[in-house]
Amino acid sequence: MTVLRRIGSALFAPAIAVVFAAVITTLVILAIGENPSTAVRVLFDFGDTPAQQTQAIVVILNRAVPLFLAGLAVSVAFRMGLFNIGVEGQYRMATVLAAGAGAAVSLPAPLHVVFVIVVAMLVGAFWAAIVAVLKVTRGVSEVISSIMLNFIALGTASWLLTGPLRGSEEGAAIITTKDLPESGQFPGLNGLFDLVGLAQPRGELYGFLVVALVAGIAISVLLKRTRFGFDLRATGLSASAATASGIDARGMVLKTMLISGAVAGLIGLPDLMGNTHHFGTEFTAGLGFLGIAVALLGRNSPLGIAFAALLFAFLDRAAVPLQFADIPASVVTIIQGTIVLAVVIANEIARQLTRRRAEGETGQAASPAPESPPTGPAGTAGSRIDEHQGAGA
Amino acid sequence: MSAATTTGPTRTRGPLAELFLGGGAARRALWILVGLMLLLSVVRVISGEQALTSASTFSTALLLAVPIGLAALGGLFSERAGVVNIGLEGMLILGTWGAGWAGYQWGWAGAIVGGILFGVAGGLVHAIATVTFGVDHVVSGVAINILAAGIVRFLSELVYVGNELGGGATQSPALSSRPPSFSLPVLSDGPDLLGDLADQGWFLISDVAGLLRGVTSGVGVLTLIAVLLIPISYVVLWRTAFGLRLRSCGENPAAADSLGVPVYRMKYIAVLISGGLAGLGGVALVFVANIFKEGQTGGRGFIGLAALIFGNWRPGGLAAGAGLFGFADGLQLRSRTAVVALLLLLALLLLAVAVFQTVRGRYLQAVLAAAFAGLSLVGFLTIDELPTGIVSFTPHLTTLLVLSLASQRLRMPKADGLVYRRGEN
Amino acid sequence: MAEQPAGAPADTGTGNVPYAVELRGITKRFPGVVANRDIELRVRRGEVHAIVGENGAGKSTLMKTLYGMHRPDEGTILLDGRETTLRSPADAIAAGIGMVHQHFMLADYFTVLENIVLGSEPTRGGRLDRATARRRIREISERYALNLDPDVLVEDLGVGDRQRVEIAKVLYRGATTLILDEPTAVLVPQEVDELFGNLAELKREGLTVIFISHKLDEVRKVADSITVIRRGTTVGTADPRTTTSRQLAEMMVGSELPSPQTRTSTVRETPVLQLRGLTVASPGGRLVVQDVGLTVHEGEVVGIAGVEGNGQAELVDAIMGLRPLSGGTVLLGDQDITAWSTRARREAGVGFVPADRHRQGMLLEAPLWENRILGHQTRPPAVKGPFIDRAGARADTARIMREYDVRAPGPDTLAVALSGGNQQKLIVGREMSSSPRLLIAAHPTRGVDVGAQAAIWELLKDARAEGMGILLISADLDELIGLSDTLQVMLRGRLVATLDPGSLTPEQLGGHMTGAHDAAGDAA
Amino acid sequence: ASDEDDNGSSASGGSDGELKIGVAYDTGGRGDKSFNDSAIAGVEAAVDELGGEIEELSPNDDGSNREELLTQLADAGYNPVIAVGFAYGDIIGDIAAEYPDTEFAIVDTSVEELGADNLTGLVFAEEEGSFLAGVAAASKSVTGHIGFVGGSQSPLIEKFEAGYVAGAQAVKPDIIVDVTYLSPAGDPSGFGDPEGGKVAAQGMYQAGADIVFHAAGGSGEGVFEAAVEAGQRAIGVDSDQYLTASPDQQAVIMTSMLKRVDNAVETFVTDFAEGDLEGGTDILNDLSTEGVGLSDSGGYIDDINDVLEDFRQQIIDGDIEVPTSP
Ligand SMILES: Nc1ncnc2c1ncn2[C@@H]1O[C@H](COP(=O)(O)OP(=O)(O)OP(=O)(O)O)[C@@H](O)[C@H]1O
Ligand SMILES: Nc1ncnc2c1ncn2[C@@H]1O[C@H](COP(=O)(O)OP(=O)(O)OP(=O)(O)O)[C@@H](O)[C@H]1O
Ligand SMILES: [Mg+2]
Ligand SMILES: [Mg+2]
Repeated sequence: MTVLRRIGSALFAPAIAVVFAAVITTLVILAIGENPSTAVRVLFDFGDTPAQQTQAIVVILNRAVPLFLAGLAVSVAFRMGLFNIGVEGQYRMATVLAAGAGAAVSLPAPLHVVFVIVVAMLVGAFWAAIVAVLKVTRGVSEVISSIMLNFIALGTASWLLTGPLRGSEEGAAIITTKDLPESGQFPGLNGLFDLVGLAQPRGELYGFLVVALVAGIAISVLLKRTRFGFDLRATGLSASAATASGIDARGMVLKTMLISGAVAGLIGLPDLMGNTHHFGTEFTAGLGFLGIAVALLGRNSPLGIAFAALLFAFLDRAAVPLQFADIPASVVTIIQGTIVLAVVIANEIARQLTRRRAEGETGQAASPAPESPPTGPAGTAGSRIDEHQGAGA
Repeated sequence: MSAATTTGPTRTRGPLAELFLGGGAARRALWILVGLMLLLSVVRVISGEQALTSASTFSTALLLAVPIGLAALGGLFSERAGVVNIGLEGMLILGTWGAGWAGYQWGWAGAIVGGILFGVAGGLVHAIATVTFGVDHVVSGVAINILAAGIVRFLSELVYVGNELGGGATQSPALSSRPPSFSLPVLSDGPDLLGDLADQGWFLISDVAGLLRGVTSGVGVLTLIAVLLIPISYVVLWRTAFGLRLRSCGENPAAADSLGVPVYRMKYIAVLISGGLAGLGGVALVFVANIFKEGQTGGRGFIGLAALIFGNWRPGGLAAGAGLFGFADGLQLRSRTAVVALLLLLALLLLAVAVFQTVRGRYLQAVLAAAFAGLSLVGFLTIDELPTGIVSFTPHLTTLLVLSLASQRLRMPKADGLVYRRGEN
Repeated sequence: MAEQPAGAPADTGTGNVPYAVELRGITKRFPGVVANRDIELRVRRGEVHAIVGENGAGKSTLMKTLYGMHRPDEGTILLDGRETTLRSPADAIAAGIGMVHQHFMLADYFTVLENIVLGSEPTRGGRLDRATARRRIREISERYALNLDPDVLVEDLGVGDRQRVEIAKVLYRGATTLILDEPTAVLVPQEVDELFGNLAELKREGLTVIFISHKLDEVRKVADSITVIRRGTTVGTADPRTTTSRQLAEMMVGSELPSPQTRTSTVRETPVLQLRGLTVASPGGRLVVQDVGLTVHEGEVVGIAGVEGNGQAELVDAIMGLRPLSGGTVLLGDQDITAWSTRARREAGVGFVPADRHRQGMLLEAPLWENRILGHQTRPPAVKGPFIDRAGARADTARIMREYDVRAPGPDTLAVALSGGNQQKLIVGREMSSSPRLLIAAHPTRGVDVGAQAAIWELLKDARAEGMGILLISADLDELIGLSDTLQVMLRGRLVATLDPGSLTPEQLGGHMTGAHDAAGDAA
Repeated sequence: ASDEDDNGSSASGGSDGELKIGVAYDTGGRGDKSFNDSAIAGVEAAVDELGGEIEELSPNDDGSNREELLTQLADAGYNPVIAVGFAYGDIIGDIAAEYPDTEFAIVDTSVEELGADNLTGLVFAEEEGSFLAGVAAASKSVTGHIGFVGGSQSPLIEKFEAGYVAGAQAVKPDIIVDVTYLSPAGDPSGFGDPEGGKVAAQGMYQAGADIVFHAAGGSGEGVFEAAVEAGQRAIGVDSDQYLTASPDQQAVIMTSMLKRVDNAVETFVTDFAEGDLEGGTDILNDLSTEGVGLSDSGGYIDDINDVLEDFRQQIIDGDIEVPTSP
């Protein structure tokens, strides 16, 4: 009974959200004089041939992997009340330097891959550490410093690309680093399709999916099961109580940002190691900002973030077929924004309804166990971006 | 001189410190300004970079500071009422679209109204989400940023594509009239006395004249409004009953509620004002180019947020933050060589820090500062021109450096970012 | 007054004067809790009416109902005999009711003036008229001897001053009925006396005062009548002149009034804590703790008395490693722990009951079992190696809840859902469970009802008998005198007197705390 | 593809079958008032002539789905598929190889080295047109001081700068040319930042420049505004910007450096339809093919027509070698 009810209330919020987003989107599509049902059909129509269908899955998964990593990076910091807007800059610096370093060395295949990953994580962690150090030693708000460092990363990466790390010849329209040698590329996972008897898609499923899964599980265990994770979450819930319990708040800021930055360093790698093999002026930008939305949508829990990333990727995939159906791709952006809003609003409504129902029950029974609403600490931890200005000083 | 007059509740100062630091924020700001001008003059004379203090640099700084400052002011209202506004960028975007749309039909005055209304609409979404539904402020803000980008593109496709007056998926037709601009008669216009003075190249005097002329000649109507809004915001927030109530919602909403302050309504009003001001920032951007152009905000909403925090959630402070950013940004766009001269400025500043820390007996910090001062000096002496990539982030690096060098006593409104639900605290 | 409310029985007060406040059959439910059930309360005009009851009995909830902060699920509110609906505090204020909350409702970064006038500001030409406000506050301040400076930041005020700001807030609005929720919990006797003086003043002016307290002696001293609440419902009223504290306590909880008397000395030779020349500077550079030297032996309770804001909090922080020292050493046993981190200190056997449980003691948004881990992250049963032992932590939380009578549904309840007393019991239980050598206990029974208070005192005594050294900071002078083996008085950052609790009255101690005895030189 | 070995889809692309043209835009999409619009204008002109249908797709904001645009167009049977913008340069080689039956074209990227014979590069000699712009600016400048505002500092925009400076110096060797880029390579914000464009151009005018040439996309709007305020002149880019400008701006837009993406695309489509397409090569659009040039709307440069004509001829004849990088 309670289990059923719990599942019911867990699904309740997403259900409201989907309805809400659907209503808004329908209105938008009606406004341009198109048929909303077309949009629905397009969203779920993965293509005619089996190869096209698996390709659609590949497109979704390949997009979801960097989004997931971005969300994960943001969420780690959120969990201790730090707002890391700087993921964008962290992954940019990490990718350009990892691309440069990876192309410059020659190593046997597995080592080379590990080398590139390690360089990216180190660089991401370093770039995030600047934020942490400024906060801890100088009390600079992480919001400002990470915004500024995003721009600084943009300029620096551009300089690296056009200067020391330039690999493309003079005059080429796109400036890139040198290509990663074969040994530094991450093999795809297309074998999987044969294994489960699906048609081979056109493109390649990023092998980095595995790394992302490992990172997600590692972060999940770290946060939920370890002492360190406890310290991190405790600091997020109450910095003062955490300090009084013996947690070194400054140290936590540094460590958390290092982890967040290291994860951020991975964001560009699926593309770098699985597709483009170089960093260039046209390298995908903006994933760090999307990561914030994904993290918030996933309520800062790795599993939630995985779902959020898949949802975003699923919607992104539809951008092309929607245009075939004469619906502008901006509708996708609108759906994404609406869903983020709708989900969080729905969560609140669900919370209040649960509460009211509990109140109703209390009327008869004297002291039933107050069922805690679905917003656990995970849901609210992200809200605290305050109170940490003074944490360092 | 006896230091008998106690100034602060916590600290007593020596007479010298009293001269510089006493007398409230206004005097302190004045001293800082004087010090900065002096420093700039020195650097200008040594480096020969006239652009550092030319009237045009300052007028550019003002121009670039306006949208940032307006966004930051928007942030001020909402955060003083306890609602964190990461959605400033989105409201700025909505403002640009509203200004472009109204402006091509009804001219510049229409653009102002349109921009404000669109910004307010963004604020309304944020208020509904955060105040009524108690959604996390950051979530809502991020969602608004995403939404705004999508909506604006969508609306452009709807309204401008195929519009015979021009425009397209990413831009509006040109405004049907241009906003007026003003100059101070005699001083910066006609005889242009300040301009003449500024051209003399005299130490400090010409620099100050440059500053004054820069901020008094050819000032756009919106710049004027924005500059006036700074003291107005101060008066409204700190000198009226309305402001007190609004701020109380950001400090301790439960207390405010217990005294009959309509917390939810105040928050709504604050967030709507916030959206309107950010929208006005969008109008400022549109006025520069005379059209709406997608992507024209270029993250200025975030910079505005940074300016707000930089300015310690105060109108004067955020204006200083926006001004600093505008100055560095203008310099960066104008003269790559002048950016190199900033290295000299940095060296001098760090040297001062080193001396200061030595006096205070913090030798490690002193040595560090001195080392970096040396590095900057070497940089200044050896570098002629920096690559575009490096120059492009001059304003951001400057902001970051100023923040890390200045001692931080930032104090955000105490309940900022906390969802308030009646009866739950 | 004019009309009798429909169905009102004839027993309306003495001489047919309607009650100033009458609550009939009030019921208020929260998710999972019935905070008030069918409560009756009758308060005459011009009297001081006390409400007593154990933690979580529902006193604050009832008062919040009366102040319009929430609507009762059932029942009616009558003011001066007239049935009234209070939709918001604004309604209550308009009806002449003012409330001083258990937790101060003050904006720290606002000045006293701003806090007081908020919501009913005098304005001139649209602008806040500070001059008028200042004048009126000075008037109130003088008339009721509140001694307030309108222009200082509340942040810089001690608790006593804050309390007076709260009272001034209410008076400024012309309230005729004042609700004070545990006003004396944080005050020293002199301040309590001043407060009671203020209350007497108010009474003379014809104001009605409703006040909540756990200190039954106080209640009997100041109240004209008493209502006792148990588990959310009224159990009766009492006449303070004819009822003893013991009887009151029995009405409340059915247990005996506890006494904090220490029986025999258990002080041993070995010191557990030695402070030498401890000096702490505030971030502004002011010395807030100066040259403090102190020794706590095994089995000894050293009490620190002092008016709040005289450096006790900083002293505690310094001992716990939460604040940098500007001079001096801290020895735990014979180890110099001056440079140790807070965690290392805790691991070495220092237990800590912080003064502000919400700020330093708990994660309000986390379940109880996670709160059990807090501060004990490196020790069993909470952890296994680098991992958290959830089962162990849950089981141990259940044990604490059992042994320390923490009333909550279970270890998965969020801490925020517990009443203050129950939160405190959980904290004490947690700190005791690692059997520390030294316990720093700051206000261990603040806001805790008599039953729980007795339990906590018993625990401290037992621990002391087993050889634990305890540094006790408290504002409750009976507690200090009753529990301590040695008493130190702290004034302006210094230890100014060492007193023998065996031969000391609270009044004498209060004198030392305010510096009145400074010159007398009875320091040992 | 005239002598395409297999005749499957090239036949359908031939003269008799219905033309199905796929266009994949650069970010911004249709209605950008820039080369996306220019490209589609070319396609539409061809379709007006030949009949057929057009499918246009825009990439998402971060451009991460470019590959999908091309492959889905090809999958849906569109042929030819035109990729607008060099951003497709990284991927189009592979895709062309994957869809040997579809004819691809890419604007602004050389495909010679990719070796796919179903891929055509539509490239432009921007430096030659810019050279003429430089000549015009130098000839009309009174102060001997001109300016150049570039969007993002990419190799493509540097071609504009190089030609412009060379042209100006060819007229007046000691001319001062201020050069500013609004954003570094890899940061496309410089193409959508009118405020930056205005500030940069203002600086040049205040420093004494009297003509500023922009190759900054949407930021150019700011350059024109600066010219209007300063009462000086500006040179537009890509299309004849005089035609779409407001009256105030028309007064200051001296000329525009034309880059006829529309012509190039139209020719490509027509060639394809008529089976004249060679494939695997670049089609260079330069002064000689009138793929680049100067506009004369407003008549501001009519007086220096001889000078311009002279230089044009020298370039076409190869007497002047225009540099492609600064
Ligand atoms: N807003 C609320 N939501 C849920 N439960 C609440 C709320 N307010 C009070 N309660 C519960 O109602 C009960 C009564 O609480 P109340 O604060 O009135 O007790 P109290 O008598 O004031 O206790 P104390 O002496 O500790 O102050 C407690 O169990 C408390 O947890
Ligand atoms: N959201 C909530 N859910 C459950 N209980 C709540 C909630 N908010 C407050 N309470 C409970 O309501 C009561 C009212 O708070 P009050 O201000 O009286 O604090 P208190 O904890 O009783 O005080 P103290 O800590 O001084 O003893 C408290 O017992 C608190 O635990
Ligand atoms: Mg209470
Ligand atoms: Mg209590």
